[in-house]
Amino acid sequence: MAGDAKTSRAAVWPGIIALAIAAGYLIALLAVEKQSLIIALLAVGIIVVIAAAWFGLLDGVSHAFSDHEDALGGFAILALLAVGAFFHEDHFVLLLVTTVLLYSVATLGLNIQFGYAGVLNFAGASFFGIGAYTSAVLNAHTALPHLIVLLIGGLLAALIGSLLLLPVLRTRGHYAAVVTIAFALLFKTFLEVNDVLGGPQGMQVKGMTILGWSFNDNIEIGGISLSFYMNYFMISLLLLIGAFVVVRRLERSWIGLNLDALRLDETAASCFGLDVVRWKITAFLIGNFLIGVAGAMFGMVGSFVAPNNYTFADSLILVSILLLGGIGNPWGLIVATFIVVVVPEKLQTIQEYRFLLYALLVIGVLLFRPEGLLPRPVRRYFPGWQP
Amino acid sequence: MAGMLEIDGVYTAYDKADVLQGVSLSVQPGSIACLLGSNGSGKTTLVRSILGLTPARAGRIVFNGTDITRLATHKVVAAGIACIPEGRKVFPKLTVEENLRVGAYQEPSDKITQSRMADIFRTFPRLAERRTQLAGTMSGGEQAMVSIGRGLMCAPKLLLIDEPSLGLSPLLVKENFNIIRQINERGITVLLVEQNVHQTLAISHFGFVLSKGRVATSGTPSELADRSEVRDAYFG
Amino acid sequence: MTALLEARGVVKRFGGVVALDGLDLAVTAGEIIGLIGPNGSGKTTFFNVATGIYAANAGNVMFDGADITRVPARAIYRAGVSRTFQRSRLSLPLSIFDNIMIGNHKRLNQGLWFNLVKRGDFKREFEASYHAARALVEVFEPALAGRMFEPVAGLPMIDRRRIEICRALISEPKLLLLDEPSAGMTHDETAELMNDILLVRERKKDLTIIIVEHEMGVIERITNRCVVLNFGRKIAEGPYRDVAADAQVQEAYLGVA
Amino acid sequence: MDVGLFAQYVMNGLMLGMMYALVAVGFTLFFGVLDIIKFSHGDVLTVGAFVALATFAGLHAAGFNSQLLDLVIMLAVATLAMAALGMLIARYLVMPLRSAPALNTLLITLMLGTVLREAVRLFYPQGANPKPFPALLPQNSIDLGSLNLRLDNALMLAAGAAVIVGLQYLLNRTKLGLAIRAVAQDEETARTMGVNFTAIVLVTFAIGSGLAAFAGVMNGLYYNEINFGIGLYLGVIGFSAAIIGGLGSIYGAILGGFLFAGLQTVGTVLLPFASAYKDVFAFAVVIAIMAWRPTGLIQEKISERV
Amino acid sequence: AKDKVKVGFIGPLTGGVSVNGIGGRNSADLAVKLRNADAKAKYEYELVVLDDECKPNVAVQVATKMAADKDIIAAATHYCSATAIATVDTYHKFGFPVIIWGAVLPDITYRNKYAEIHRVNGTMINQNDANAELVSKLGYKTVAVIHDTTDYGKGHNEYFSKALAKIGKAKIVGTFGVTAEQQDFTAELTQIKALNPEVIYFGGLTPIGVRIRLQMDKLGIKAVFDGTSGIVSDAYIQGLGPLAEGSLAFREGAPTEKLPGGKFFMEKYNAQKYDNPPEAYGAFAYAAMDMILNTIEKVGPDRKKVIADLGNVKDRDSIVGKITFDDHGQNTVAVITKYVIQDGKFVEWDDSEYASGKRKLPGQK
Ligand SMILES: Nc1ncnc2c1ncn2[C@@H]1O[C@H](COP(=O)(O)OP(=O)(O)OP(=O)(O)O)[C@@H](O)[C@H]1O
Ligand SMILES: Nc1ncnc2c1ncn2[C@@H]1O[C@H](COP(=O)(O)OP(=O)(O)OP(=O)(O)O)[C@@H](O)[C@H]1O
Ligand SMILES: [Mg+2]
Ligand SMILES: [Mg+2]
Repeated sequence: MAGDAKTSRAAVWPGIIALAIAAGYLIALLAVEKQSLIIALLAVGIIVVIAAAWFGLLDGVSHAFSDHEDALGGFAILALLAVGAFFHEDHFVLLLVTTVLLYSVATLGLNIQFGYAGVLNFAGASFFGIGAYTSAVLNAHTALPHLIVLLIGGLLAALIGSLLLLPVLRTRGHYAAVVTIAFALLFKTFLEVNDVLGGPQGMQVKGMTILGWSFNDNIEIGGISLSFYMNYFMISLLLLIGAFVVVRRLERSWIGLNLDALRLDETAASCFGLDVVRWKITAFLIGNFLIGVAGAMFGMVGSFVAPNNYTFADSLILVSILLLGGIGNPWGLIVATFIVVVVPEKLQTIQEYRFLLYALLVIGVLLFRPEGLLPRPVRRYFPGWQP
Repeated sequence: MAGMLEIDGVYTAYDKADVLQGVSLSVQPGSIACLLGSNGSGKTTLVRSILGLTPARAGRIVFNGTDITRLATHKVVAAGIACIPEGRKVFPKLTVEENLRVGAYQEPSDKITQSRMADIFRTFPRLAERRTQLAGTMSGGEQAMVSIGRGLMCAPKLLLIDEPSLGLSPLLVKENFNIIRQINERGITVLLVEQNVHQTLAISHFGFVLSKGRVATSGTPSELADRSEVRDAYFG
Repeated sequence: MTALLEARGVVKRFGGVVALDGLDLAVTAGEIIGLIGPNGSGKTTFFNVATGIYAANAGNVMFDGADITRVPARAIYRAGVSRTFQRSRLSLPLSIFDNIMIGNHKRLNQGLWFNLVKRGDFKREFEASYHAARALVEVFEPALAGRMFEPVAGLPMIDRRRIEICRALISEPKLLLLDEPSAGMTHDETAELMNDILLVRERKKDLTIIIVEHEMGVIERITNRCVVLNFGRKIAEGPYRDVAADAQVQEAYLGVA
Repeated sequence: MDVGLFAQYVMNGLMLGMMYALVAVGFTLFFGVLDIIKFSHGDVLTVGAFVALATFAGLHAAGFNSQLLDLVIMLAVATLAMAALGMLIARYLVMPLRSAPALNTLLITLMLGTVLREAVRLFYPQGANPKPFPALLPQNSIDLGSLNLRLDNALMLAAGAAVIVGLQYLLNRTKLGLAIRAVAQDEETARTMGVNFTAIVLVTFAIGSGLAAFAGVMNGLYYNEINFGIGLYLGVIGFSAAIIGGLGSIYGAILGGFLFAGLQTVGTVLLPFASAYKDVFAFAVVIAIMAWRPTGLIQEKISERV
Repeated sequence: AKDKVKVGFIGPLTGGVSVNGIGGRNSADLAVKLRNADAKAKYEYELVVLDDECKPNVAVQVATKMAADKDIIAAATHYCSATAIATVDTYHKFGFPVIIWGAVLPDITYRNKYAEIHRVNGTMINQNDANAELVSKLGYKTVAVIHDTTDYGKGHNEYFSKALAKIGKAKIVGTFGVTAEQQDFTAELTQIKALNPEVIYFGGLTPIGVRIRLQMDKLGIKAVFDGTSGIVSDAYIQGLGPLAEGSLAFREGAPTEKLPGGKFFMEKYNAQKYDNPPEAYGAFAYAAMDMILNTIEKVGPDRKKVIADLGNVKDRDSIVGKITFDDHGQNTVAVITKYVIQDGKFVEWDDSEYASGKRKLPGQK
């Protein structure tokens, strides 16, 4: 069956149905507050996914996604908009979803570094923090347009990240991990002991305004009032779409191939003309740039930055999103971000036990799907392209 | 007469499709049996199934009267089967000497281990010169020597050898077949997988030709050499 | 005629091991040279020095008129040297097409703008590359041509070797270094592979090949000339028949008949 | 600087270094056997220390009162319990993930660490509070000017050194050690040589986790206090130490451990009025070392060739 | 049936300082339970509890969640200063009245003038004034400071140093910043030993307080251990055993057990069999919640009215003493309790045998 699917394009509808179910499920999960219902919903979700995998239904979905990615991407955006519309008044849910969107942007950055180039970055939260602190400082002390601030946040993250270039380029595997771990620990301690950037107390971040449109005001359109977080939701969605397109195109280009080649076999790659250093640098910088942009945006959304937000533990969360989703697969990564951000939040009702439960849940997922939720498929340069 | 190794209707698959589709063969004690077949015909897979690395999905593998079909690999080895694996598979970060020691893992006596190692160093002087070199840094042929030596370290009843002369110089290939004959003369039964058909048939007592996961034909070396399909495939 | 590749007094040591011990070797454009010698005599090491993976401790290597002794591997590739590895080094999770394209690096546009933004142009380049790769694969194994987007992890060894050769050929190098390409193949398969290689060379006359092989039939059939190494030194040189008759070669390598 | 004071710094550094080295050695062991990073190592240490404490409380309640016997029983129970836990981890979390990307083991053990840590916090009586740990070693000490030399410290240093030497011997001089290293490099081939893969993995995890328990008890005896967070910090430092030392080498782990302790001590002494920067300093040095020696101070021998 | 009204609680329920969060949560829970058990109450209350993990970004999230939920009328929030300071704007933006129950950083109430923000406990300024005064009065001349590098520790260092300098009798001979995860303090303490101070002031929380006190002993340092509200916790005594003897500590408000309501609180708390003690700020959490409930009973479940009413709190009785909010919503508790640990208990300094001269702190004249 799988063999036939290669000669003819897979049907698109399994993908659409999956997206519709996912959106409905997400809305339900975000809407319910009752402890018992939440647990039941989570259980149902897990069972449905396992059952679908068991009966091979997920294959249809993944084929649909690999053959009709552009169309389904559009549907995914619609699904997210539907979630946004459903919760248009609900500040908190919008904040939560916005958080997911921005974390996804950041993990897309990590994905370029680790998923493609194989450069392990355990300081994701630090670069995220650099972006956030950038918007805190620039919004407070300059009149720079806030879109430019986002850009500077990304550039600064890339720039500070380039301090690590020498050790990152020279080391590999676990050794490289230590470089970024050390940086993550250093970064947080530095912010804390140094008072220039607010010390441990952190700093307030002014909300975003674009052309006089203040993002921190609620919106009234023809009698419907929207949460002010709707502003952030929309712009974050745009950022995510942008980042997704960049990452996708990167993967499906010679550059993506270069990154894979050097990750898998540096020696062979350099025997075929690949400039390993150049591409590692490119991946590391682009990755950090994306993380920084996401961080700068998140600074404005969260309205507050403090060293404690950007600890090593937070970096680990970013990495775990990547692994949980399936290394190298941007779709998996967005799904995983939803799980990692939303589930602990929905488990608030079980209060002090929720980390325990959450950790157990992740262990369960990994045992069930050791390769992550959606393992990366073989590269197709143009989805659905037939010779 | 029951063979030392009896393989009966073995089916083996990796993920989905069966690679072995009902292989049956029998190896007589004290003989050298060879297994021929084109690339991908399933020779290595059969060796893996005997060792329990890729257990057979169906069928039976009996060694000296015990059913070893579902036995864990280390128990198969304990029963007296050793292997020189395809592609050498030396431990790259162990020295030559350590590689040989791992080969004698199930041999409790240190003295015996030592004397076997001395034997091997006599056979492959190059290894004696390089006993502390990390195996991963050796040349392809040198690694083959390590691998062969390692397989001999445990003095098995049955030795499975999967393409040992791959990458060896013509001189060493000859040497290698001599070694196999010597091993056999010491009473060790050998199941040999080889592409080097002339020399293989020259030392074997019996041969099987595998094709698409089945035994296509079998017989004594002279019978095989006469069969047209074998001649076409191997002698060009 | 000037040499395409020329090694002069090349020395390569690993700790106490002298893998190449003052090797002199010259290859003329268009030749097929057999590089033979006992195991551990330095054949692979010579390939590694010539392709820039290892730096020679002494001596130098010239290629196409330029000194490439201290030149990084990727520049040597760009100058037109391509190779296969003794132990197959494909990127297993990647597709056949991707693996071949790794070898095509110098002919693909690596610009960020081109790759990310000009997708139309990219698509044209992609399609052209696809057809080139497919044509090459068809020479070696037509059955593989329909499976260009399957991961190589699922292929048998023989097909992996073929793809590795395609990867080395796709960039149309001037010099091709083959390190035991037929290892593990049956007589038939070996013959077929050699025919395919010769066929490719037929289409591109000036392709120079150095081949390392322990299968003397192959050497005899396809090489113009042989170089025999022992302990990192050249001990004989000439057409296979002459070399094979050399007493030193027989003793060290072939075994006395 | 006053000699006594200097000696005191050296003494502190040695003790701290020993703690780090003990943890780092554990990482090296796991890396050595399965080529994996077991991030829960630090938290197993915590659990080990708490098991020891519970054992002590039990013995106390049962009216036991011999310090030496207390210590021995406590160590034995903690070590065995953690060895068993280690085997469970190996069997149910690590082995099933063998064919998955290596980092997934890291993630699953990271999550397990969270589970262990949270379990201690939530289920040990008053587990969130720091717990006093009994001082069971002789408390004799001599004051030499600014240097305060304590017998218990000396004993602990000796015990730690003995354990590390023992482990080194095990790995490099015994058949078990050989099997462990073989399994790490090529599981399948090791099996074809007759190595019982499962057993080796379980034994290694038992040893490694027992070692963590030992380190936990040492930590308790030295500081006379344990809390549910000790493993987290020690885990990160131990991991870093194992790596800057050079993975796969016990000596590297020891070197890394002492180096880390040295850096932190030096940081505190040299930056007296900015001592908060000492971690910034220590980690900056780590980054610099990695740039200088990308495969650790004791470099792994290159074993891969083209 | 009575109308249902939701009220909220936020504190750190996971992570390093979760004891305090859980103690506070239990205390707030107790206030709600007692009220619901009261037949005279007009409403039935439901307590919504959220975990800020002591992390600012999480705090902003949960604060948004709570403040955006219009059914929740008011809340007792935050133990960690970092989370409190991060969320004040959120509460202000949503017009959500909160009473801080544990965070002590002055800026939380004083940086802005937000009508929504109140605090029943005092700021760290008050306790450090009292601390510096006691140290000076006891005749100590040299003090070494260790503080953790969180806002809590750094703030304490700042206000204590200022207070001590103002009195001008004792001087600080060295200041050491340590991180909250640190386990080993011997390097710092060896330096301190060389400086030979009479007092070691510690600005930080119980976990590292215990470690530092223990390691002082290991190194044979005999100085007085002078802590802050951060170590006023049973855990500190449990963690140290006899070594806790003679440690000083300070906390805002009158000692719980001395107030008429305090005894009542402890009795009721123990009756609930929570598996955690209320800890130092449990009483404040109770007081904050109780004040919220009183206000709702009085003005009804309406955020605006609650804010208005909380704007005029003067001399209101509570289990932590009389509460008066100044124009920043800060309780102007004048009283600071000075503690010394005596025989395994926090004893008010003035009642202790140390004050009476029966026992002596190291170096006490
Ligand atoms: N690990 C594996 N996973 C999936 N398929 C495999 C695996 N190993 C081998 N195969 C497939 O099984 C078939 C038989 O392979 P096998 O290695 O047994 O052949 P062989 O006869 O030993 O060939 P050769 O002469 O090349 O060694 C091949 O088609 C191969 O692609
Ligand atoms: N990286 C290395 N480290 C140490 N020794 C090496 C290294 N590479 C090669 N050698 C040694 O150098 C010598 C030459 O090796 P080389 O691989 O060139 O041999 P070869 O002629 O290709 O042999 P084969 O026919 O067996 O492949 C061998 O003795 C080998 O052990
Ligand atoms: Mg085979
Ligand atoms: Mg070679």
